[in-house]
Amino acid sequence: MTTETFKLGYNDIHDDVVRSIVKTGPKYYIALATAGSITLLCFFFPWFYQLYYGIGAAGMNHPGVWGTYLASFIFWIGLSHSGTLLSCVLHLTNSSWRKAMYRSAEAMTLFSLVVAATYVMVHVGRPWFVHWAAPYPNQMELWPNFRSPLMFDVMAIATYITGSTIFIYMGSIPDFAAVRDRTSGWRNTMYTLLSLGWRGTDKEWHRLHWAYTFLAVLIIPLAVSVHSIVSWDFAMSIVPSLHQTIFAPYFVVGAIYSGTAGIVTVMFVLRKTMGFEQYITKVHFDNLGKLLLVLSLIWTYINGVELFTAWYSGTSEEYEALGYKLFGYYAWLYWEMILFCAVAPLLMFSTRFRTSFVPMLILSIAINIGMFTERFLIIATSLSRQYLPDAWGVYVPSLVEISIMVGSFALFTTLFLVFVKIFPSVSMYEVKETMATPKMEPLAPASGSPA
Amino acid sequence: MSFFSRFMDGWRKYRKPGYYEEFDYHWTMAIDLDKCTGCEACMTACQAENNIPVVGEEEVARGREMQWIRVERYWEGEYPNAKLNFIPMMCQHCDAAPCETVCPVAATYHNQDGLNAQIYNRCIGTRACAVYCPYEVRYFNYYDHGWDSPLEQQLNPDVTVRGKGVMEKCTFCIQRIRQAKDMAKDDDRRRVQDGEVQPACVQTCPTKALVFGNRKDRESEVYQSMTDPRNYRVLDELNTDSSVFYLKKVDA
Amino acid sequence: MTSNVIGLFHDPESALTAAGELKGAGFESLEIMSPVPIHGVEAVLGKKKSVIKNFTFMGALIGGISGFALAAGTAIAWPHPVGGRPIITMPPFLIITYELTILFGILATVLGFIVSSRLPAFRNRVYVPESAVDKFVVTAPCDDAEHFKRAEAILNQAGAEQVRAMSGEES
Amino acid sequence: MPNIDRREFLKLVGAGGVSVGGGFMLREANKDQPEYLIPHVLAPEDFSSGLDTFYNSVCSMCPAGCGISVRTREGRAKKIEGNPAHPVSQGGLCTLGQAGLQALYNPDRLTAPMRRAGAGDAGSFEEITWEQGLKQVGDRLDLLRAARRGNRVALLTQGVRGHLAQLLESFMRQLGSSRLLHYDFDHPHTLYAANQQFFGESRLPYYDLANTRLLLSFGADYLNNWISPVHHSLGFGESRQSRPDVRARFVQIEPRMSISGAAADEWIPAKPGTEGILALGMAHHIVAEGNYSGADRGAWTTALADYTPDAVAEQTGVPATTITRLADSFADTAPSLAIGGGAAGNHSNGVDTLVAVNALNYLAANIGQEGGLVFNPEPAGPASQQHQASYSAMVELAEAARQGEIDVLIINGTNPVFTLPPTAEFAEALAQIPLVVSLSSFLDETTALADVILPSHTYLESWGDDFPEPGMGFSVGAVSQPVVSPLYNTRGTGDIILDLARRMGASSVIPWQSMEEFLKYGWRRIYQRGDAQTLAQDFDAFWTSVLKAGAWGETTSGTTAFSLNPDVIASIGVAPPEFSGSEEDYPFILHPYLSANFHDGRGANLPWMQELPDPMTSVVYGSWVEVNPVTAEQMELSEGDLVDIQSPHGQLRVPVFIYPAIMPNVIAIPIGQGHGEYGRYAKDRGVNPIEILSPQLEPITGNLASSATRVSLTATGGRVKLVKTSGVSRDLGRDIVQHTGAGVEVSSAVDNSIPITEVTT
Repeated sequence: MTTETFKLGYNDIHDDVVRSIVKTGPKYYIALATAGSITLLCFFFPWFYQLYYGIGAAGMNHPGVWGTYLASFIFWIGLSHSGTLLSCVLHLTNSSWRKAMYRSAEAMTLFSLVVAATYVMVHVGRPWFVHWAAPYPNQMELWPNFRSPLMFDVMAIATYITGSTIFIYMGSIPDFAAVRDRTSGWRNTMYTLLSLGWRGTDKEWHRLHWAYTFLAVLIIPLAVSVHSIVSWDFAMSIVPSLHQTIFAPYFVVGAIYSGTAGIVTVMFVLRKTMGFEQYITKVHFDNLGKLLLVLSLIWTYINGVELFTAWYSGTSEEYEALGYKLFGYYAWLYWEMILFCAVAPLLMFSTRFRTSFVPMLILSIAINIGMFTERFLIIATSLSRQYLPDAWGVYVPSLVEISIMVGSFALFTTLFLVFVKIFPSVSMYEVKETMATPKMEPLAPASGSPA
Repeated sequence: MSFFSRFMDGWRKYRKPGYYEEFDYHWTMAIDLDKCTGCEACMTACQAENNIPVVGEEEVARGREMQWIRVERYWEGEYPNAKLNFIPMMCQHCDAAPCETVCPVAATYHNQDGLNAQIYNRCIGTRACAVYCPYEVRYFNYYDHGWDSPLEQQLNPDVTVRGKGVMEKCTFCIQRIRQAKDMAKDDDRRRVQDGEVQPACVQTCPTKALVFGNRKDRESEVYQSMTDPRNYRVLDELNTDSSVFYLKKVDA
Repeated sequence: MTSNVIGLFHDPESALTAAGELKGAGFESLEIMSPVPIHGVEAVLGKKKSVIKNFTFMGALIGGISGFALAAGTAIAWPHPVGGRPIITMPPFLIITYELTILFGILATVLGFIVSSRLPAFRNRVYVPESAVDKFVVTAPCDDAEHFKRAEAILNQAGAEQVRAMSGEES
Repeated sequence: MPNIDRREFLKLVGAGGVSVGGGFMLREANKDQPEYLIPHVLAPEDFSSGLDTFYNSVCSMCPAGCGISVRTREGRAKKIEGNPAHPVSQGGLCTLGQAGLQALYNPDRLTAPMRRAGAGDAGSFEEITWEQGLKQVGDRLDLLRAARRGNRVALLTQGVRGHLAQLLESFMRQLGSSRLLHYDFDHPHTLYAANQQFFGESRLPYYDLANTRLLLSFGADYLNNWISPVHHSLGFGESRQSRPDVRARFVQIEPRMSISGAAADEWIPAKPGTEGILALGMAHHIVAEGNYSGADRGAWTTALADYTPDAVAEQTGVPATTITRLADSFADTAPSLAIGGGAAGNHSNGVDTLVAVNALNYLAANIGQEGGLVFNPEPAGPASQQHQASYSAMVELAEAARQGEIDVLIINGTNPVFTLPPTAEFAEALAQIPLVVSLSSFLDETTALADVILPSHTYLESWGDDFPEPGMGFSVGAVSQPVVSPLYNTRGTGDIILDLARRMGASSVIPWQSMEEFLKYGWRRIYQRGDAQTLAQDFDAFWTSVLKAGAWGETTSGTTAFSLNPDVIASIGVAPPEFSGSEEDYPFILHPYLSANFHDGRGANLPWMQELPDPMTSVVYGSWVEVNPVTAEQMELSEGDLVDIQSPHGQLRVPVFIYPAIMPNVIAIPIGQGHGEYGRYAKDRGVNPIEILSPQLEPITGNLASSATRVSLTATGGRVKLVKTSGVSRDLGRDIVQHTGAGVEVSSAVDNSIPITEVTT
């Protein structure tokens, strides 16, 4: 139970949230315009260039056939975790502090997934044939190869996108209804449809509760499986330093880690821009901070284990790969990652740090930079040091890749900006739940009259 | 109902590996490293036979060379006792190929001749196979490559010219194998005779270090090479069960 | 179209008591509309049991079966040997099964919700916008003025801030 | 609110689902014959995009004269393969030979006759008709001939054999000119001279690698470009692993490990130019140990007195123990074979060195032996050895030109401006010649300086024949026939010469209308020698059979009996090599070697060759200088560092490549790159080490001692990325290239699917 929200009545929340949707200041449009144009310039133009000339526009080579595109893909998938996943867990454990923030967290999940999916298109050599990876009856009578880890990905991510979309939608139905009543015109029509004619009767609440719970139960194992499967894209290969049993848990933890950090960032921004100071409070940052701290420790531990096993194996393959990772061409990136993801988070042992906003923001961003580097290194270092030394090589990202990388963040922002204008970005009814329900008052004279 | 019965048949048949055991061919190559001089004639032969593009200096500098068969070189010892060992490296046509399992659209698979076939027009370019291949013999078309006219007149009409975004690799000159099989069929022979078909690299090798043939024919030259006590397979410890055998260099 | 009596309450407790008394007075098919789920509704208006869990379970089951059928079936439809593995390769196929289990489970859950909550319903049913904000509303269908009087009395008794008559299609 | 009944809504959804499903079922039901994905690898067997035709011909990419079999389809050459019937190549073919296609289809070929435009700065030409071109040249020749001043005409060609050589010869005879020069940078003059001196015949013997048991190679890169690399490779493979009982041993003696060095079982670095001394050291040991028991043993003992192993070890830097060991095994193993050439022959003491190598063969009784060194009979067709021009001959020509003694110079194929060091001042000489005619197919450095270009066919478009030198121990010949119709407005060299002959009124003596006709005339005589082997009833049948087979052979083998002229023994002795430049100013010895890909530079315009990694270094598209690791460490050089290489006669700037198998005081640069002309692929790439060679001569032959230049190395601080395909060239104990002792190995049974790869070594 948060202390601040006591002072507020149901009305205030309503007003705030609805305002956040209908009242749109120039700031918003400026933001949307910038984000949109950056997306266009840095994401879509380079991409079309690449589509026209071929993947050669990127820096990938032989043996470095995978590069930042796949790294970004993993990064975004990772970011998507602990949006929906976290809110599922917290829903089942029925912890109240999440309620103000989980909607934006879920939105984050959704949009990260969308960006990740686009990255698949960016990554493959012939995106115009990518639908061949979908299992549908076709005149070639060919079906996808379900033995392929990449095929697992297709299934898992499709499921995950569907799941999180439904989850966030279900959760917002009552709020749609609420907004519906305060809006008019096209907005009203839209929210009418979105809310499915919700009235908030006792029955509807009951059904919603159960549906929501079952969804949560289903989505938790899903989310875990998704990132395990992503990790198997690598672990199922026999590339030294990728072929590791620890990869699945490693990736899942990494995902939740970066995801949680991402939430911190988003919450900070929402809090500042949408004026939700009362709903998103120190408490949230404090709790998230604790979570982050734990995750960072686990992450560090797994990294250590990884190094140790590689060193202990003593085979030339693992040995070279290890040495290359620590002291090779990409070494500086490795140490940067260690600094950001293993050392810096230790600051969060102090409550003062956890409960102060700006430092947490900076840290959360640093963590995600580090996590991106991690994904990049997993690919780059391993691929450039494989079994046949004669085929060793170095991969360096090209301008196109870097620009698309930047652009993808703009894309994410754009989507999010659109979201805050459509979805009530704070779940009203759940915040209301966290408040004291109104108490009985002395009887007032009946003031109703028959219709 | 027929669907269901088909399913049950399959269910009974297909739960064990070894789908191709009853087929006639298992194409295999043996490379005698004691004969190989690293002259790279095989590389040019392959380039000529299989329409492999010349990518140009910049692309090679970026590590995008395309030769399907390459000659790897490994130095041993220091001056004055330095030795240089060559080893031709091309697709090993593994029977347990990591590259095959990972392709989501089944663009690469194992055909009934024991070849690791790459279906260019099915490939969507995930490049996963190249990552999974421990021999790193899969090459990706990063661009649409061109031929300065009239060089294109040399292109082999039996081999496709690959477009951008497609993975490609050594095929054991499958076009030649098919021709040989057709010929065998035409004069009512069940099998192609030994030596009737040779990939370009084998054909041109000046020292005859490369031998190619059907492993299932006990009389074939390649089978003799396989029984040679010197034979080994590169990275055999990975259990890729490759179809290319190397005969050890002899120290004397 | 049925005519209903509705009472707006400031707080859940009084709304509940009102509902209880109405029920006692023999009013049928009461509804309580509230901005937040209220605890203890069931005590007053009787237990509800939801069919959703059956949907979820069946969905998951069907998903699992069809998932494996998809993987194995397509593999058999075109035997396509890769990597020296058997045509029907259990471990990966089980992963596909797992994913489809969850997917179908989720979809079925939604279906269950749709069916059991009788949504979507875009008709002007009895509804008070305030109920979405901060009011707790008790509605009861009553066909004639005499019933209405009684209901109104009960509601006012229970401390309703407002009592109205409202007609709407039945849900 | 829009008024949709919930039931309706659900109905709609349901209806949607049903109709989708129904649609699918319907489609499944009335679906026509499934069309399967048909990739090319599974083309239907009746599918064919045309019919292959194979033409047998002769490769002219290098002087080896391998037999080729060209696959053509729809009149286009698709692939060049070795001709299995041809005794030289026997089905094998080297990279350069296969790349001949790209010479044929090269985008930079000369497509029509051209004349120097206007004032004529090099390279600017205007197109003319054949009539114009031939007339301009023909008239001039006619005048000179009429004026009995034919000697003012010089004809400079690449080394050609067979009837083209004969045609050129009689052509020049009709002109009354003695200035017929065949010039190849890598022609082994010293080897011929040495054989002349030792065996008394200026012809190459057949080196029977296939049957030898021990090969000592003194500097001869016999697997890459020495004389007949493909045939040597065949022999190498044969003697290595194709004989059940025995595996030959190969020893390579050279300052920088060549491809042959890498293939050899033992590589011995000897100081440059001391190979001959080393050979004599072994000879000394053989004689001293009594392993030689010939009548002339005494003479040998005296002749070799100074070459005690210790003294030799002192001079060559090869340990005495090694010398004696090699000498013993060389004497004990029969047959054994010693060959010499390459860099070893390109020193001031080249001839003596190779004589010493011959002596070694003599002492080990390998001469005339199978698996040793077999004499060839007279080649059945015309040979051209006597016209082979050494460096000094070329310098003389240049000198004559400067004196204004040359009016017309006809150049065919060869590219002296590129392959002669600037000190020969050949380009300047060309400027002095009023009419320089080039018959080249490409605009190379020399052709760029020509006044008239009469572009000839490539060898795949023209008629010709070849009698490989050396023969295979019996006489061999092959006819090279056009495999495709000419691409451009070009003509065969022979046809051009015949035309010129007509124009200068020599048709009475040279009556043939075309090269083909002349060939038939020549081969008719070969036919008439009436050989039992050629069972053809008439010439036409014989001719077609020769064309079909692509090769012709005769069992007349050379003499096996050989008696050494005693006074040769007395003359044996190898002086220490002389180098240009002092050791103080120029601490390093430059070792230029023929590139595996480009030969003497002629391959540089072939994209395949440019992109083919150099076998030893894997470098592509460029030049490099090979430096010993230790030296590099001392000079703090690493791969890609640009260094200035200064010789007494020039300077080059090249990136460094650290080469593990080169002597510390030797640096090596491949020949072949560094073209200023010669098409888009060759132009302005890398450097040409010939440019800095000093005009150091081998006195007897007047051959350029191309390995006798001293240079200095200075780091410029500059740095480039050396473009190469290899990553790390050490196997880091991963056992990728596995070895086994020569000892006995237990063969193991192999089951059908997975063979047992266990080997007990």
